[in-house]
Amino acid sequence: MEEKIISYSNLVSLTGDLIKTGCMVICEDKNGTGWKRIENPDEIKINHKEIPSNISYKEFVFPKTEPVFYFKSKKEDYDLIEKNAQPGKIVFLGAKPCDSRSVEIMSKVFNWDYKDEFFNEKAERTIVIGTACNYKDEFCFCTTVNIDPASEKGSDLFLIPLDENTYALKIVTGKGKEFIQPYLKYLSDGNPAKSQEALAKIKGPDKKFEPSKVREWIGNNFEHKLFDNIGSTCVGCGQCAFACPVCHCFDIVDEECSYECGRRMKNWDACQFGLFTLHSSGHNPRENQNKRYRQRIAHKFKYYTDKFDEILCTGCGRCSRGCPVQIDIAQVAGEINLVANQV
Amino acid sequence: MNELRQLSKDLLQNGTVKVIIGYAEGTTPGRTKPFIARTPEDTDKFVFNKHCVNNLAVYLTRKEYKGKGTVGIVAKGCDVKAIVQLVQENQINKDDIYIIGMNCNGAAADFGKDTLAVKCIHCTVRTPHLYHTLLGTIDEMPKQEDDHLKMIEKFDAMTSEEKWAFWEAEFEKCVKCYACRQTCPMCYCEKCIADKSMPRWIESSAHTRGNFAWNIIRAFHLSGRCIGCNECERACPAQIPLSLLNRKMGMVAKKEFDYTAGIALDNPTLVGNYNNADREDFIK
Amino acid sequence: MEEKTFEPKITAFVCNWCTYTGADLAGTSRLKYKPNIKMIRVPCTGRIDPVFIIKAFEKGADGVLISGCHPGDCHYNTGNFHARRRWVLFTELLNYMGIDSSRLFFSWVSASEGKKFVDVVSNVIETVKAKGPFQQYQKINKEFVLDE
Amino acid sequence: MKIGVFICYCGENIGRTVDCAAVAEAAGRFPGVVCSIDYKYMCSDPGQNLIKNAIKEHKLDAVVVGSCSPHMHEKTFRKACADAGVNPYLFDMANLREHCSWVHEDIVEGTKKAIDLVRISVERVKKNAPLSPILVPVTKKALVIGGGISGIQASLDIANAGFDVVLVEKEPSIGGHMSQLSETFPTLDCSQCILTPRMVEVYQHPKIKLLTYSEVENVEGFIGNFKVTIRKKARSIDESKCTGCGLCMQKCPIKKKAFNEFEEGLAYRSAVYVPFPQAVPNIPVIDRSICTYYQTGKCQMCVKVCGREAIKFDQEDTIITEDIGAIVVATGYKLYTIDKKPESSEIKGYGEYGYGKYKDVVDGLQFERIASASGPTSGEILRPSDSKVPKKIVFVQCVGSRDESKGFSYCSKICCMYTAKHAMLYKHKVHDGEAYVFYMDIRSGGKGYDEFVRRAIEEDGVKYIRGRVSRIYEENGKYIVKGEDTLAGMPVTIDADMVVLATAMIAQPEAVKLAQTIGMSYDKYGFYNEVHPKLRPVEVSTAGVFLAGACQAPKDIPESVAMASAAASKSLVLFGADYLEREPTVAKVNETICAGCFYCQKVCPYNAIERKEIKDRQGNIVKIIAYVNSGLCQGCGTCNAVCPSKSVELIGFNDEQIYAQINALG
Repeated sequence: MEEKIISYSNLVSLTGDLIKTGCMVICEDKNGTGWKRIENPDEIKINHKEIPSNISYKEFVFPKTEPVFYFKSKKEDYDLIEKNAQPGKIVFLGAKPCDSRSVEIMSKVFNWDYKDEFFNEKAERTIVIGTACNYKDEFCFCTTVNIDPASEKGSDLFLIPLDENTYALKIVTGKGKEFIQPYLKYLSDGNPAKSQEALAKIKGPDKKFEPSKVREWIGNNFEHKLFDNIGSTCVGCGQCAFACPVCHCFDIVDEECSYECGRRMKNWDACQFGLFTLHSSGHNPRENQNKRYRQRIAHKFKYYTDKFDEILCTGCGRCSRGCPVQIDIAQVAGEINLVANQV
Repeated sequence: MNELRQLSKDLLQNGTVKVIIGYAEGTTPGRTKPFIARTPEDTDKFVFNKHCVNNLAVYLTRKEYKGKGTVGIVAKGCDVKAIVQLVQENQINKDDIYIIGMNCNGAAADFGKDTLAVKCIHCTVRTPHLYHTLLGTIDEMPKQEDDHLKMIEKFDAMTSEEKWAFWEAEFEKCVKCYACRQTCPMCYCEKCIADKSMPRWIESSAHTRGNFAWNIIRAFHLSGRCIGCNECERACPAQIPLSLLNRKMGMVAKKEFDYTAGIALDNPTLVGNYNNADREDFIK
Repeated sequence: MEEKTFEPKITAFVCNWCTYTGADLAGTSRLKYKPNIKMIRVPCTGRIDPVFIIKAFEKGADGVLISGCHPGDCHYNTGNFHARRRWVLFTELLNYMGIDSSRLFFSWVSASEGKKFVDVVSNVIETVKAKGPFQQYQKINKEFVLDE
Repeated sequence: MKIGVFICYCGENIGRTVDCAAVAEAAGRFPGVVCSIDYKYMCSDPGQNLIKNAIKEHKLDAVVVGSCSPHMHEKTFRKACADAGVNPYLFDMANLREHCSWVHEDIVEGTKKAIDLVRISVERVKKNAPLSPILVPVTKKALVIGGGISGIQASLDIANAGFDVVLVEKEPSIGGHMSQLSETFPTLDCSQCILTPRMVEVYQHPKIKLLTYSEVENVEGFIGNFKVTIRKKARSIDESKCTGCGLCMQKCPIKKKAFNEFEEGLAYRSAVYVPFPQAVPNIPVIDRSICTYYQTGKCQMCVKVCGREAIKFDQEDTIITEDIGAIVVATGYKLYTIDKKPESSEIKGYGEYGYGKYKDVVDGLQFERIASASGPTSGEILRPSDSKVPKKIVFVQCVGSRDESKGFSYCSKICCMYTAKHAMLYKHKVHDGEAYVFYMDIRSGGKGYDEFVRRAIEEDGVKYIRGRVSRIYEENGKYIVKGEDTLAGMPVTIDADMVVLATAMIAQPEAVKLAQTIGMSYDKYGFYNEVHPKLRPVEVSTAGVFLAGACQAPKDIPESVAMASAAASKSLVLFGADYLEREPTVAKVNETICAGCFYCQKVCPYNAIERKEIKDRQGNIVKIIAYVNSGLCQGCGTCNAVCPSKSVELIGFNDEQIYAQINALG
């Protein structure tokens, strides 16, 4: 794997060039709320040693709200009008390993029985410039879900901070190589020994549970009393799902544009919402928060793995850090693990 | 803390209450989490400190507790305001709750933070105004600047365009997770107007227009009802300063109608009553 | 292309018994006003919900007028008193958001005040016209506009 | 849904400023519209047939008519729909006349707006639901408010038809202003002679419950089902014991202090009194504000003389509630007292006429008393200051009336006639006297009315001067009346012995309060508004309430009596059926999502919102929610607006309908 060196100032210049050529450069925002498209290269932020943003960057490939098509009513029928996608690369700059795998994990579900062109079209335009992560706190558990904070997996280009102003730049994928080609002038020759040294210093969080154990136990104990009160303090907000880098549920609604025009929207949805599974008959198979929370755990650690051999969690800890009632998903999974071990 | 645990244990043991909603330790020392004690043993997990930021009254309107025996609740003064308002709005029966009132020396601004929550700076109910048993002592509370009030006052000097620009930038960030609604003890509707689709007054999409509609109507529905616990703002993953809205409307209620929500059980509600002398200088 | 002068779109919500009838009287009296205003009839101003106003702006209104019976004249006795209290809250809220009294208007127009109705409507149209198009809302409405 | 659109030209009324054919054509392209037709007069029989045929031909589900105001013809078209098999509520009306063609001038703009208005209606009608009327029982008892000639007539008419009547009069006796009059125009028959038999008939009628010295305090409910609260003020006399012998009045030591209302202040009365000898009921009232007992605790002269122990000093007001089906409001008028202008009034007054300052400047009712055989002068024309016969008398018309700058813009209607009568009565009694009348115009329309005025001028020699009086002042015992003769074009000065001002008829000072209690609309002068000035002149906007007499506008006795009979017959129409059909546009609660906050209950003006328990299969209460009593709901929709989750919706104006209308705007 090719490795180069890039200084912070050259990273800024590179960003400037990218913005000029029409790339969407997406960085964490200043106050750590979420990610945003930057207009000015000085706004870049490579966060490798601080707390992750509240909200992940998934909205740039899987927008919180997105028109699928527009329609115009005729006398007895409708005209469908599609709005053209925008060109240009979507560059995620400074993605921690727990973020960088987001698009890759989600693309499994968006390409399973139906190929979601809205997701794919954006995913294809994506370049992930990841960064090795030197941060950990009580909520981080990337290592538990098999993500290494020093790993380039998921990134097209991968930054390894060497000192305040210098990064090693690994060119991870062919896509990454092609992307960086015009900007080689900003790169100098790499020093793998040095970057290895930096990576070696990274100690990820301790493992908190065994995902395979949790998966197996849930499969066999769906009606276990552990689930009876599991969501008793959950208030049913969608913060966890909306902050999550891999939660991907969406809702389809139509909205009016004008008297005779409308559009069909694809909007984020969340399994913790009471309306999520409410049938039009009034029946709700997940009638309370306990059942909804069980679904959340089961989807993350069992169903998705069953189907796609991938844990639907990157261990970033956003959902737990941000939960207004402090439900810590790793703790809950840990409890399940504990019960599973007792059997 | 031992007092709280002992009292709770007794209440559960002697059958005064079915469950007690309180706080337990969170993942880190700077955090606590809501915890529901169902057995006397559970109460050993109860804690109370300045990190007990949640307004637990939000759980009182849950179907699993309503009409199913007395519910105990550990409540700070601000939480008691919510309880009072819920009684006024027929959501809970005052005989169905047991309030363990906590003298409060200020709560932290958020989990993991040491600074004081802004709501505590102008708190008037550090000793709760309604309780069955009162615990804890009132100590000196640190002084802190009321940044929110300054911000609200700044609006007076802003042009309409500036105000709009401020809120547009904030509401753009909204992801419509409805954490603001879900953490609000006053948002107890069985079906929120934002979830209604026939007709869809508030577009469910998280675009700026839909976000404007949602946030305006949320603030309006809470006008004269918001008790100022600021849970909405704390819960917002997009960090929208919702308390600027709620507090402003609280100030309007005070100024125009001399009304404060959640003060006395027999107070009339602000909306739902009128006075012949209500302001009408804006009606031509 | 020649710039057309801006003609504001005004949406009005009026009560059936006073203002709607007052507007009828304006018609019967053959008083004149500009056609920029379109009225939606509700039984009482008490029926008017702020969501109507928000929706009207979303649908491109540059200004909104709310009008009903004078206090004490309400066909339903107290509907307009309740409405008035809620309007105080709502105007303050909208004002805080940046939608001020040059966009949102309130008036009492009785069934006998055909002339007043015309004066109110003319004033609303002129005020909004002077203020200009509601660009802020147009901006957030933009993604809804299908350009063909 | 198949919708038919029908655009009316209203002759040229709409067609002139709206291109109706273009509107119909545009409407034909709206989604859901299967036929769109324009026609000259949609409300005419052929027009209605057009609608009916189209309904059948196109199998229409709903109809939109673009024509005049729904207040005009909504009922007409609803019926046409119903006749052809479309539910009358699957209909909407676009107001292309009052709200478009009549108020706009440009045909391009007018047409554009008309298309928008029709589109709004089309979108709305798509969300309409078929409805059927609600049936409510009718209480067959009428309340008549006011015991003047109008109230008396209405009460008798209703009672004679066999229905119960509650007649409420705020004064101690019925009779009203008519009982004060000397003789009536144009026949000059004695007012009391024709009135008192009617008063007695009321008193003796088994179907009439007479409540004098009583006031209506509150009215709740709705047509056919009002609940009325009446305060019967304490007379301080036990009515069951009093025989009306009058001894108490004779012995009452207070004689020279009390303002005699009946005599318009030209005489005094005792503290215990009946307003006039023919009063009905002939039971006195103690005026507590002047009675020595109430002031000092002493006296009790009346108690001593009353053989029946009927004096009850400790009597208290009683509150009576009545279930009522129809209400006739006949509260009458008041004369504008020019010296005491109301605080909040815009009336500037006529201080320059010296009323109140000069004893011999009197108003019309005072002159009635002076001319009345039962009056303070026993019918002799004597001026109040020195009881001398005035040899020269000036009548001034339109004091307050028809004077926008200082008084009221309306004409009081009866003054021309009663001034002619006054002048005539004067001339009949003071043969050598001179009578002058200052007038603006003489309005004497009516059977025998103009002849009456001519008689005053031609036979009795009353001198009519067309012009206004600018000032009246006293000089050497004479009242100098400065005016102008506009026909001669010269100033006129008359040194009169007495002046009579024909002051305007105004609404009762408490008219507005009553209007608000009942829910009637009123004009800026406090006269009650009828629903339609021509076709529904005795009805008000609150169903089941009817107007009679001068509370609606100034009018004379025959008109008042006619109107009273009309109001009575409207009440009788109501009583003719056991059940009443009511508009089905009432609120309804969605029980699955109501959270029971009861804000709706707090704002409901009709107490129509009740509490309902929702139980599970085991009978446990799951929640308590709101429930609308559709008999009480009047359909204002205030509940719908305050409901945060829109769990209560007003049928006919529900959120979907209004949303559709707003959506049709953009």
